[in-house]
Amino acid sequence: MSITLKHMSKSFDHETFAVRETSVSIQEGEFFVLVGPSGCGKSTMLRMIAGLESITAGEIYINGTLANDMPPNKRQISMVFQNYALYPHLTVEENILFGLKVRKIPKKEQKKRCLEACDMLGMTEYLKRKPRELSGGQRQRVALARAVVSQMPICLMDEPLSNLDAKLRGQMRTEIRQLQQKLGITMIYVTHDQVEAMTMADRMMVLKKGEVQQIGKPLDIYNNPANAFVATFIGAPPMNVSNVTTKDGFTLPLTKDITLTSTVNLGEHKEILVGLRPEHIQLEQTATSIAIPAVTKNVEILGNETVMTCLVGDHEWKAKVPGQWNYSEQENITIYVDPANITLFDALASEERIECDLFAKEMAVVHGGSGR
Amino acid sequence: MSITLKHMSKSFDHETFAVRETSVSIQEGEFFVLVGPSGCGKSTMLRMIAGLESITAGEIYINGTLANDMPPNKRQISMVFQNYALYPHLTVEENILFGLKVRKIPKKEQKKRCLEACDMLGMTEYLKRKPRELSGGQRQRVALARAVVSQMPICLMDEPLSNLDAKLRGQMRTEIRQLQQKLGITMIYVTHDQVEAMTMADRMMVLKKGEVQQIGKPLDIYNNPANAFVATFIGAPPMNVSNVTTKDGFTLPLTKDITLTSTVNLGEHKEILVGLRPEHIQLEQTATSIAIPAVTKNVEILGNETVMTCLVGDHEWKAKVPGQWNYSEQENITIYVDPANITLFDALASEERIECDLFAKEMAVVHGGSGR
Amino acid sequence: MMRKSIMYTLLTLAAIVMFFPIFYAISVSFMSTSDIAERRVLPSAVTLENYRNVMTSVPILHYLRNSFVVASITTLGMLVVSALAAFIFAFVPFRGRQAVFLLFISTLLIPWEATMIPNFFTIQSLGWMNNYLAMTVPFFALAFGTFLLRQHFKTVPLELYEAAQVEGLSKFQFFYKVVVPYAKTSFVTLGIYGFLTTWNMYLWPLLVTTNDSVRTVQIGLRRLQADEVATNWGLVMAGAVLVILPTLLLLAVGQKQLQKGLTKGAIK
Amino acid sequence: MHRSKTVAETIKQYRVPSTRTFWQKTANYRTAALYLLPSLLLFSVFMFYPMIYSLYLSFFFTDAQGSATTFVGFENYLYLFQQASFRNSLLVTLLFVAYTVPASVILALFLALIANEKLRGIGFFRTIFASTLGMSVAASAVIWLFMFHPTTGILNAALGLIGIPAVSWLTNSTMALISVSITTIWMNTGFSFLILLGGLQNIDEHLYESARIDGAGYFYQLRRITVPMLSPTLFFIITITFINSFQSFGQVDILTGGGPAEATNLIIYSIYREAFIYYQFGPASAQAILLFLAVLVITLLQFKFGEKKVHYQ
Amino acid sequence: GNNDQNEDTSANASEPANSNEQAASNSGSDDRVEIEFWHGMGGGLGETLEELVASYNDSQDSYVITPEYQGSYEELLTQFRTVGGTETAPALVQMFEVGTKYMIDSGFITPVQEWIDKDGYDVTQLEENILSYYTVNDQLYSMPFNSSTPALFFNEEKFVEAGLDPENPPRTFSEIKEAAELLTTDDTYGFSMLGHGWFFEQMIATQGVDYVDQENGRAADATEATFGGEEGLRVYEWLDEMNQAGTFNYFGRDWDDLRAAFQNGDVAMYMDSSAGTKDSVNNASFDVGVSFIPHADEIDPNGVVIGGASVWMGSGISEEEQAAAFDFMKWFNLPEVQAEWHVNTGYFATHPAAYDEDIVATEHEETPQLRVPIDQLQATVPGTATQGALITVFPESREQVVTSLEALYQGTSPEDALSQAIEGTNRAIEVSNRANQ
Ligand SMILES: Nc1ncnc2c1ncn2[C@@H]1O[C@H](COP(=O)(O)OP(=O)(O)OP(=O)(O)O)[C@@H](O)[C@H]1O
Ligand SMILES: Nc1ncnc2c1ncn2[C@@H]1O[C@H](COP(=O)(O)OP(=O)(O)OP(=O)(O)O)[C@@H](O)[C@H]1O
Ligand SMILES: [Mg+2]
Ligand SMILES: [Mg+2]
Repeated sequence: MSITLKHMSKSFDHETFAVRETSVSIQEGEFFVLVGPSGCGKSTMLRMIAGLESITAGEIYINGTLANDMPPNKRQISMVFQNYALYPHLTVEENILFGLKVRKIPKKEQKKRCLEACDMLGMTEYLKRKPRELSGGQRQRVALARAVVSQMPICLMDEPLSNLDAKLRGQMRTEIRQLQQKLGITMIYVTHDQVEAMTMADRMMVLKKGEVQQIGKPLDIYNNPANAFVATFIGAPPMNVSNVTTKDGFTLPLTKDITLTSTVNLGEHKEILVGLRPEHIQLEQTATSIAIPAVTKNVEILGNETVMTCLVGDHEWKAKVPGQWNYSEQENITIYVDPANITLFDALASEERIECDLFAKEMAVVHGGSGR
Repeated sequence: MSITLKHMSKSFDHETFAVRETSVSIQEGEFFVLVGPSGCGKSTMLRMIAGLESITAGEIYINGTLANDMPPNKRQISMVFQNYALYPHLTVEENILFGLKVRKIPKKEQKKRCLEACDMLGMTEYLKRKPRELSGGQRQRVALARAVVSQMPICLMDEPLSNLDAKLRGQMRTEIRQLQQKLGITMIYVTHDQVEAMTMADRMMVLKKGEVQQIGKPLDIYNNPANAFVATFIGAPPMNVSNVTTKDGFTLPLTKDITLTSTVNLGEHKEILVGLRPEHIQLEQTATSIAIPAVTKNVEILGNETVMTCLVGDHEWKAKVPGQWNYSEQENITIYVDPANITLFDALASEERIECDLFAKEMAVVHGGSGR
Repeated sequence: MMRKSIMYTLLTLAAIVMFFPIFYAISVSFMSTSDIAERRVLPSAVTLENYRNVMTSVPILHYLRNSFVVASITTLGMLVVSALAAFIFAFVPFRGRQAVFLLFISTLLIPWEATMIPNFFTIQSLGWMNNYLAMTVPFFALAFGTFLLRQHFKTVPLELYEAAQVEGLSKFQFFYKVVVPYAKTSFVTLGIYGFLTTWNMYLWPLLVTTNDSVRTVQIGLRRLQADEVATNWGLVMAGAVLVILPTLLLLAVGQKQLQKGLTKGAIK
Repeated sequence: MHRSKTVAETIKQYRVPSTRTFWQKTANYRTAALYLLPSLLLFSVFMFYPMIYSLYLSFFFTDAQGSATTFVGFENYLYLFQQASFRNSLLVTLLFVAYTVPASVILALFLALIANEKLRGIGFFRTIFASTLGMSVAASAVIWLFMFHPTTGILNAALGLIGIPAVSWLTNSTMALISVSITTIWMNTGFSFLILLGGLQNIDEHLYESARIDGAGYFYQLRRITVPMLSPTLFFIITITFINSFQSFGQVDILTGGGPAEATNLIIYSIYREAFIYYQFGPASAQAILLFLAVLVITLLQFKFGEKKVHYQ
Repeated sequence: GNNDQNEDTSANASEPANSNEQAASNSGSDDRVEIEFWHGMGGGLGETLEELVASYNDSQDSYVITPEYQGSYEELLTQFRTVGGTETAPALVQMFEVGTKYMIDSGFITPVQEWIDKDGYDVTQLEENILSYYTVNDQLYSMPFNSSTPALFFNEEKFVEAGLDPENPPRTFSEIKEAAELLTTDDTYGFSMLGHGWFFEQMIATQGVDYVDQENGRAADATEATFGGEEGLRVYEWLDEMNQAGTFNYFGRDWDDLRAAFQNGDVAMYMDSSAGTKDSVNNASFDVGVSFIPHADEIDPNGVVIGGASVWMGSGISEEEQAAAFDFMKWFNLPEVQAEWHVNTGYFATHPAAYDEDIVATEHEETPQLRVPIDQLQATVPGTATQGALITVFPESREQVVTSLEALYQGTSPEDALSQAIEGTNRAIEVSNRANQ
């Protein structure tokens, strides 16, 4: 089933928007991920699609039918609530089978689905417990199981894995994706987990204060963020962004010594933001990169990656490099950056991205494939 | 204030343990992180330390005093509950100030702390709302603010950032760590986020089914996991583990063609698990690595990293490599592995790690620093 | 420890104060006339005389059976009718709902004295005299019960309503699959209340019955008292004890049920 | 893009007129009508009709058979207001309400609080506290009547033991109202207790856990968590106790019969006497109507102001 | 024998539904006419009544009477008011004396006089002073059933202690007052009177004054109360003086409270119903003296008004059923039945010949106090005053009187208290007259 939103808006207090003029068309069988900062309206949007929240303005179509006033039970959805919404008086099993019983699915089929789901979620031994005798993650898994067994053509999940450990979460990711593809479910999925967003989404929508910032394939968004907000939101640690002013429209002084040159005239953009992802700062020279002196400020070793905060000129940049690097603070180091990996944003016009190719001033570098 | 647990155990049903004979001594001002799979007893342990759950067996000392029967309010703790436990009838502000009012902190000080905390958490504009009218992440931040303002010498946090977006979470991490250090708070912190665990913890404890697996510095645990469980639990994606049998006690056939040699006799370990972290599988040759042919099975691009599942001999291994690699499925590739990065576990004796150095059979490789 | 002993002290004191009248009634029912006159708290010698007299002077078992039938039917009917109404007041919004609710509440304010006579005529014209119907049907609709259940229904987390909607439950399914089990305790409470009040009704059953075939136990109790001759307190107390015994037992059982049926919330 | 557009403008631009048909729009009404039907039907027959009939009767004198014979307009009402006895009834009723309602609620709350502790044997205490619910008005009143008995009563005997002279529980004007109030409070407690206990047990434990960690004392928790979270139940209990108090009849009938010197002649008893002993349905109906209106006004006020303070989920 | 009867009733009582069916089938096979007898007698009295009815049913085989308890007298009246004239109404109904006027006016009854005339029953053999109450316009409306009068009861022991002569008890108000003074000690009050209008009515009647006008309501509907003159005031003042002096104490409206006080020695003299004589004498740990009710010093006593209840015959029922009802009434007034009734309940025998029966003689020998009320009744001077008032609003008037007395005990002046009672009664009469005109 497809879902189409047209200028869908929601305001709780009739002063501010929780969701603002969202328009998007979600295909049947698509895995659509919503991301955005806390409080940006993701849950609200999901709830509007589910029919639990009235629509202040705009339209919603389910399978081509206007569904603004369609009651939730007609929408053929299943949903994982952000706060689980388990029935406290029912056991885990009863909670999971609740919807199936209502829809009079044969007993045998119920049993089968329940066991399958519990197996997948590792909840088999807790079937007879009441929700309050479960750990947080176990409760979340019950909520997930409930949606999984229902096998509705549309499934809405609101941060369904947030309380699970990384390992389980990894398994769940794969399982959910497989199930969704197998059954051709249209999935709308809210998450704060970058990995989930990147690996699961067919398309992804980035929200900020109720407004859509960008819709697209995860990699496109990662590679070509529409604006500085998206750029800093996607990717962890976030993209480094520094304020730079161009004097002649072509040169961008990155530090005292290093200036970048643009292929196009940037004169119309008064203030410019230079964005560089931490992953694109390296400690080893490659063919296309330029060397920049820097001073370490903080070093965090995350197993086989190290996140370093360094001062580059006036800018504080984070770098994420593979391996464990035991630099101490205030050490002088050299970092290597490929100018092709630098993205520019207009500091004023909604911080939109500026299309252009950059060179380091000193030398004409050959433009290489991004990242390789 | 220090916290010492001695053989602390908890059983809800007097049949199984939720927490089993945990002994650990947490220093004053230490940032102690609890990790473990969902349902392993982290929250239970926190609640026992808080005095909310009775202790089935064992002792707990707070600042050297036996505290088994000490009421929660005498323990000088603050706590962030996994399910927030906000007062639904109070506004955000009243929720945050509840504890301060109880302790009769001067009005002015209350106001100050509240504003500081809300500022830090970006909740200033929601002060007058009731919890119902907040998004999930906002609720969590209120719960966090409540603990932050209380400035108690002991602070217990149960997955306090799970519902926040990556960017905010990154900020919070730093803020919490700073605050904890500034005030010298003893922090016990439950998380499922690997980055949080690695960057924030002074020490970390890994639990499995209520039992302690390993306690130590995050890097030590990452580098020297006590057993296969810890090894696979820490690090995402988890460490690849394959079953291998040694015939002569010194050679380990990894694939048909590639065999590893051990410096010590492994004869006493009947079944051996070979562990290799995905980060340690590379696509480019380095001085110390051996080349292994592999077939891609699944490729996931996460922005500037790619996770590839490949078949290596009979084993299915995940590799995490920097950059975006657009391999399709079923492609023949060569992966490079440094045998020094391989960890062995006894497949039987609780899957404990086996201390030994490994070489690839074909060539004598020089042992290099890990990761560099 | 300290707290525990304070609690037990308070509980014990409160229990003594609250239970004394009942205990005393039971005690008196086993006393001889002279014991009563001497204002003893406990009988000097336990006598069953009073009970024997009650049993012979009124057909108490027959009355008890009638009471039981009437109270059970009323309780059932009342639970169903009140729950239906309460569900609307808690979950189905419509314009004017508050007004209808207040209309319901207003029936609580109607003094029954004012309704008794017209109701009696209604019963008569329905031909329900000397029939269980007269003692049960008028009490099926109970504003009090509706109010009680509505208050409890309102504590059902909204999330459950939403979850149920998503699962495709109709309103009625939500009602009996979620709300009813969730609010089980208040059903038990209301059930006990309904049973006991019906059990304890006196004037109305007296009015709508003219012979013993369907009369209830309270009438029997009243028969033990007479005006112009001396009251035999021992007999009266024995009667009272016989009448309250079933209800006290029911209460004890119900109390156990209540304790078992607790659903402490944990939606997250 | 649309930075400047306000909510109102957006709504204006994109609001979609509801597509629900009349049938769909009235779905709630129909459900409500269906569910409320049994109640409304029974209420109409057994409550509203008699009440309207009472209103009608209140403008008449009735003959010995109780049928309206002489239309007298507002005479019944006017006479009531002139009469000292009715004014006395009003006063006594208000006093009675003031004695019983707060005391009942507070006592029941106190019992519920101490019975809400997790202690061994608590079930026993709960049953004891709830036991007065099992007592019929008649049985309770008879027991208290005996305890209040001037000569054989245990209360005076107990007082005698500690050297206090006998109290005229039911024959002294001031004491009589207090005695009836004590009985009423005792009788009310069981039910209120049970309801409040249920309410207490439905409060999420986590809230207390959090408060305990903050070091909130017992009474602070009581004031800031228990009472607000219990407010729907408390509201119910207060409203009900209040209404019940206005309608307390059986205990008055058995204990004092409205005496001495009308000191316990609550309006409801006065109505009963007028209707069933004097057989004057006109004046009785007039009093019933006045009582109804008075309680209605107070209850409406309670709903208007009281329910605002109630926190629902 | 007595035992058999007992068993009979208990069997009857424990399975009334069955016995009804049995009775119904009986009437089918034996053609016995079955009628209901509604009564308001609880406690031991109710039991006695049921035994009585059972022995009537055994005594003949034409009729079966089912006694049905309908609550207190007031409740019984309400019940009859609501079903009167319908088919649920009984053939026989007991009604307390203040309901008499209502019953007469109701139209739901047949005056027994009709049957007396038809049957040629000699009614004059019955106690005249009892019949007079239920006789209006020379017609006997109902058959006396349980009748009693008040009497003065006193504690002979206390009399002796106080130096009074138990053989010569006080008669007049001032004598009572003096005796009360002597009898009052730290824990004994000299005198008390129950909060019940009946006793006040007696003291008005004994002064030869009507309670209401129109010949005590017997000539026509009464229009106003007449007890508000000096006669009424005497009573109020008398009570007030004793109350002020602390020789009187008020023990409320409950019969039992006052009786217990007397038994307990808290009060030395009080007035009680003659029906309570035997209980009082038997239960007391001291000798109980019984004497005539007190009267004002200024007058000669006229005697007492009968209290209690009578039995009425429903109208609108078949001739056969009425015959059954009347047959029961006749049977009930047989001297031997009355003797039993008198002995078992303490109520007067309606047939004076009953007092000559053996069991009565034995009883009177055992408890000579029982004679006193009988003497008092037989010494009563006939007249409208002692015939008793007939008003529909009697219950209300009684309430007014008791309330005003209670006010008196709380310190209201006798004049004010009395006028309060008068006003209340007059208003009630006025309302009732306007409603029933
Ligand atoms: N009240 C209870 N009664 C019975 N079992 C319980 C209760 N509370 C928790 N458990 C069980 O104890 C175990 C540990 O629970 P705990 O909440 O400590 O897990 P956790 O480590 O916090 O998990 P999560 O990460 O999912 O929150 C779980 O298996 C859980 O099911
Ligand atoms: N019932 C409500 N009344 C008023 N405002 C509300 C209500 N529910 C949500 N909001 C506000 O609307 C905004 C969007 O909320 P929503 O729950 O959709 O956020 P979210 O994107 O799901 O955030 P999170 O990631 O924290 O769950 C928030 O600012 C929130 O405070
Ligand atoms: Mg949300
Ligand atoms: Mg947990």
